[in-house]
Amino acid sequence: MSTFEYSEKVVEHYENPRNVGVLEDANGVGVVGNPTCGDVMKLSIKVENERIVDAKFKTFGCGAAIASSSMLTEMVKGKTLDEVMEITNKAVAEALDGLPKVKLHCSVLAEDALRAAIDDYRKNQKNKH
Amino acid sequence: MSTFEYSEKVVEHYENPRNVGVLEDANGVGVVGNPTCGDVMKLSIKVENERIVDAKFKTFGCGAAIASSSMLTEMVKGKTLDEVMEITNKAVAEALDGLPKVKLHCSVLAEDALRAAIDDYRKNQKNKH
Amino acid sequence: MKPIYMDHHATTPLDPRVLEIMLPYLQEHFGNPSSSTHIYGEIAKKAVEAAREQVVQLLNAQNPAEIIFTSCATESNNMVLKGAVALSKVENPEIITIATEHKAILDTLKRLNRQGVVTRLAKIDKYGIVDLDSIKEMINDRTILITIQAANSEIGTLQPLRSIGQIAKEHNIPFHTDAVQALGKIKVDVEKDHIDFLSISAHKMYGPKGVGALYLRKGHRIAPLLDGGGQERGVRSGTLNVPGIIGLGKAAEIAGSDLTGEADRVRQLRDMLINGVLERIDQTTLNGHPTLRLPNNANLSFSYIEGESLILACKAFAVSTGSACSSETLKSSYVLKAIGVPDSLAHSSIRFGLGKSNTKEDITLLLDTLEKNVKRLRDMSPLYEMAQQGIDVDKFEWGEHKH
Amino acid sequence: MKPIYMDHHATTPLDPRVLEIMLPYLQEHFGNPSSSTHIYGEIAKKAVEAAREQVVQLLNAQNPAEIIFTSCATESNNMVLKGAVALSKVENPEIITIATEHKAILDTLKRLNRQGVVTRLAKIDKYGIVDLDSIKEMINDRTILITIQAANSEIGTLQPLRSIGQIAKEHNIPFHTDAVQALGKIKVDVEKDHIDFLSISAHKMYGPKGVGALYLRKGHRIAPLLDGGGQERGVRSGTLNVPGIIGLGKAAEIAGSDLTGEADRVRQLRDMLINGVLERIDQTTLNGHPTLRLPNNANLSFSYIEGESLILACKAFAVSTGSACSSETLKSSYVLKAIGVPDSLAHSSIRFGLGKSNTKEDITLLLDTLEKNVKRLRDMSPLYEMAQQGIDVDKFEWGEHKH
Ligand SMILES: Cc1ncc(COP(=O)(O)O)c(C=O)c1O
Ligand SMILES: Cc1ncc(COP(=O)(O)O)c(C=O)c1O
Repeated sequence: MSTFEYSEKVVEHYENPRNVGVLEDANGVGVVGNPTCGDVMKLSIKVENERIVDAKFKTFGCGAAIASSSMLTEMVKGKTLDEVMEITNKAVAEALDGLPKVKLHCSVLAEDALRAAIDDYRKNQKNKH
Repeated sequence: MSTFEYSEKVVEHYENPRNVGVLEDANGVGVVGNPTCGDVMKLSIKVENERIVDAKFKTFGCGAAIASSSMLTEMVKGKTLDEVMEITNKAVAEALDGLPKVKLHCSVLAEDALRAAIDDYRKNQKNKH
Repeated sequence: MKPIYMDHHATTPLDPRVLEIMLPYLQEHFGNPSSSTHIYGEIAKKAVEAAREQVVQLLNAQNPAEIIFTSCATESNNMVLKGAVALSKVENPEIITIATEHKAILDTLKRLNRQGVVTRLAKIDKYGIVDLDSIKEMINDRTILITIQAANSEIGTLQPLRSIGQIAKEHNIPFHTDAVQALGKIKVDVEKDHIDFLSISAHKMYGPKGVGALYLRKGHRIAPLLDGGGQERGVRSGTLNVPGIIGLGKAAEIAGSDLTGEADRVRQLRDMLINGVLERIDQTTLNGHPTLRLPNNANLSFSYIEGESLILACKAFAVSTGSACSSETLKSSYVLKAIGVPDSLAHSSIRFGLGKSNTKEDITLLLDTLEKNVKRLRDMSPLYEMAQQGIDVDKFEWGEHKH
Repeated sequence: MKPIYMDHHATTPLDPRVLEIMLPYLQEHFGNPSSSTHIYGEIAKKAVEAAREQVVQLLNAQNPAEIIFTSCATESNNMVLKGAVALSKVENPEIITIATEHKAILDTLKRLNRQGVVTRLAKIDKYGIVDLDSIKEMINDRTILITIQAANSEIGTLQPLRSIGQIAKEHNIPFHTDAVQALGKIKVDVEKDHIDFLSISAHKMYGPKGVGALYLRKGHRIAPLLDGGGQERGVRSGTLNVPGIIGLGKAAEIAGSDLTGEADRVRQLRDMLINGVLERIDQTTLNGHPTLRLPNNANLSFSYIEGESLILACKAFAVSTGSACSSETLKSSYVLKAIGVPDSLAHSSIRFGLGKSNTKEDITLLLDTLEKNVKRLRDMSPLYEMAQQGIDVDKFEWGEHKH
């Protein structure tokens, strides 16, 4: 897991991660991963009119996992749920100017976290009705 | 067969061997060794009144073989046959300030050559009578 | 500026005194020690024999012929295990070892297992120290070797060599120790410790890479791993790595002299680091034994933080998460696992390998850096948040493993 | 003053350009290439990969992954033979080779013979060149490998690699060549020559001792000889000898460029030496092929004179009687024996291994020295005397062998 294969963008996001934390008024939260495997990601989103108006993350994981989470929050903010459904792990990795092969699973984790947060939002919506 | 284990005396005798050649008037000649093994020694002696009055050698062999032959001729000259019978390979090696272990057989060859030359002398004497 | 090097278990810089003594043998004295007909060979041979003597001194061996030069400790370890098995007449021979050995022991045993060799893992405690009774219980007619390392490269735990050697001797079983991490840090004495085989790697003790040695007690035989020109009395063929061997010799000499002053100096730095972390940062633990450990090793777990991310944060320092050889993979340390550290915590561990270049100032800076970044990363960690809420992350029902 | 070095088959001096490039890696760039968490490891890794590329270039390999770094050619040879046998599913597998291979091949095969491996020796002619038909005849279902050297270290004979490779390819049998003596002297191209495995030793081509390589064509597998940390894609564990590898890389680069100018220069010196001896000194013979030989090798027999005594006389020159590895023993060369040189003549042989430092003046001085001392020693030789008298010393009835 050579850290020297990290792009400048990964390092920058790792060092200055955007949107760290938990949204007080989130209406969708996804927690994925497993500490046994070395990474856990928690994504909280606030959806208004089928649009993500805010997002925050907390991540236990390597530099790539933190950068992927940070990048993901940037990518989803302001987009509609339909739009974000098109964000794949590949898109996250590309937005970071690529990830080392052994670190690609970190972007998968980010995608999973997004799906989980949206599922949670939908479930919450259903339960309300 | 490290030549660096040779004593100064061995080198000196190799570089300036004494008594090289074949005695024209030898009455005892010994040839021992085998070219297949890498050394052959020819010793010719002239015996008068049971005393070796002259000796010469020719040797095909390594530096130690040449030095042993040279030393042997020096050691036998002027000695009676009884006296030289006491010259062993060990004595030759010691006179050369020692020989490397793997070269000890060269002094054995010298002793063998001496025995062979004396045997030849005795045979010649018998045949005369 | 390059980071401050604190990964001395992975490798060490070459001591300038070692390089200095090697240089002529990388230049004018280039002969092959087997070349017996000229002075080039003779000079090389003499230097190699002097180096052998230096290794003899370090180990308190009896005879220079007991030292076989190899290319590294991996080779020495492979040689002993495979070489002992090759000469053994026992069917399904057994080798006693422990689960925290270096891969050069464990993976070699795995290969031998395919040939019917049985690996018996003696019990270890939570610090990684072998249970002597467990060794005794495992010994039987088929036991052909006990191999237990002197010191662990990840957690620094020292093994009771003398007691193991005593048991081996009583049962007339050869005892091998991989002493790679121990030499120059603690005294290893093949006589007093009853060691029959011992592996060395020069580059772990400020010597050059590409050279190692095997101590092979007189009277013990192993089959060679490398056949050929018959160098090293036929036990290890191949042209001798003259500059490397000379470097190993000098490194061995220096290692011997380091046992008094340098080992103590580093031990103080290590304690400053360990105590500093445990006192200043909550939820941290020391892996390995508190005192029976290498003077230069500190292996610490920072709960709720993934190790690599912390390493990335401490970029002024060169440290690692475990053994260099396994850090290319994503698996957590098998050593930490073997002493019962949960996987989550294993991922939160960093190995600090101190060395000659490290100073008190380095430790002060390191402690500040750790404190600051642990806080930063915990603030970012969902696990820390859960823990704060009283949830036990190790008992929490996580989703299935994805990779 | 040191003697003029003419033993370049035993080992070569380090090219100053090689040492220069190695030095930083013996100093500030001391990292372990497996240390992936810090810049020390990264710098080392990059340099190792650059060296791998240089070896790729020399051999015209296709892929850096085909180059495995080892500690010497002895290791490379052992690895191929033992590693191929270990993975073979054939019962009593057969390996085709020739009687003039280096001991690292022949003695490895001897050990494998004990495990049921069968060595098939292909015929060679009086120059030591393999008979291609003999190889073809020996190939059968159980043949798992053909191993034939590129060039002989004693008599310099070159083998027809391309033809052998073609045969191997047609029969779908892997082909290994020990190219230790050939690299930098003749072009060896793993593609054109259909070579699947190839052994290298750096110190035979002006690189450092303690490092070698094995070319391992993609798609071919062998079992590792050294198990452990999993370096070199698991085929050769052990911390990489970074300075050594970098030296090997540079030496490979230089070797490639030497093929044009330097090889020709040395060939001229060699011919001057061979022709000079054969013309000026009677009863001398050249061993090995007159033209299909290494440009730097001259192996000459001086009848009726024992080789060591002549070497002792030529003390201004560092030469040897045969391979460095066997010159500690008193046995005459098995290589000369294998090409039918009688024992007596084998004892009268000297190997001249020329190299970069040798000049025309050296050869002139050598020829004078030889002429003078051959005369001196023949005057002292009982065999010469017999020959003068018309006695054939090889047919003469000598007494029994004493030792
Ligand atoms: C305890 C131990 N044994 C063996 C080795 C292997 O040493 P080398 O890579 O030099 O062969 C190492 C180094 O990683 C080690 O720490
Ligand atoms: C043809 C050949 N193969 C293999 C070797 C072995 O090389 P090393 O001693 O570097 O392992 C040599 C050197 O003696 C050689 O000449």
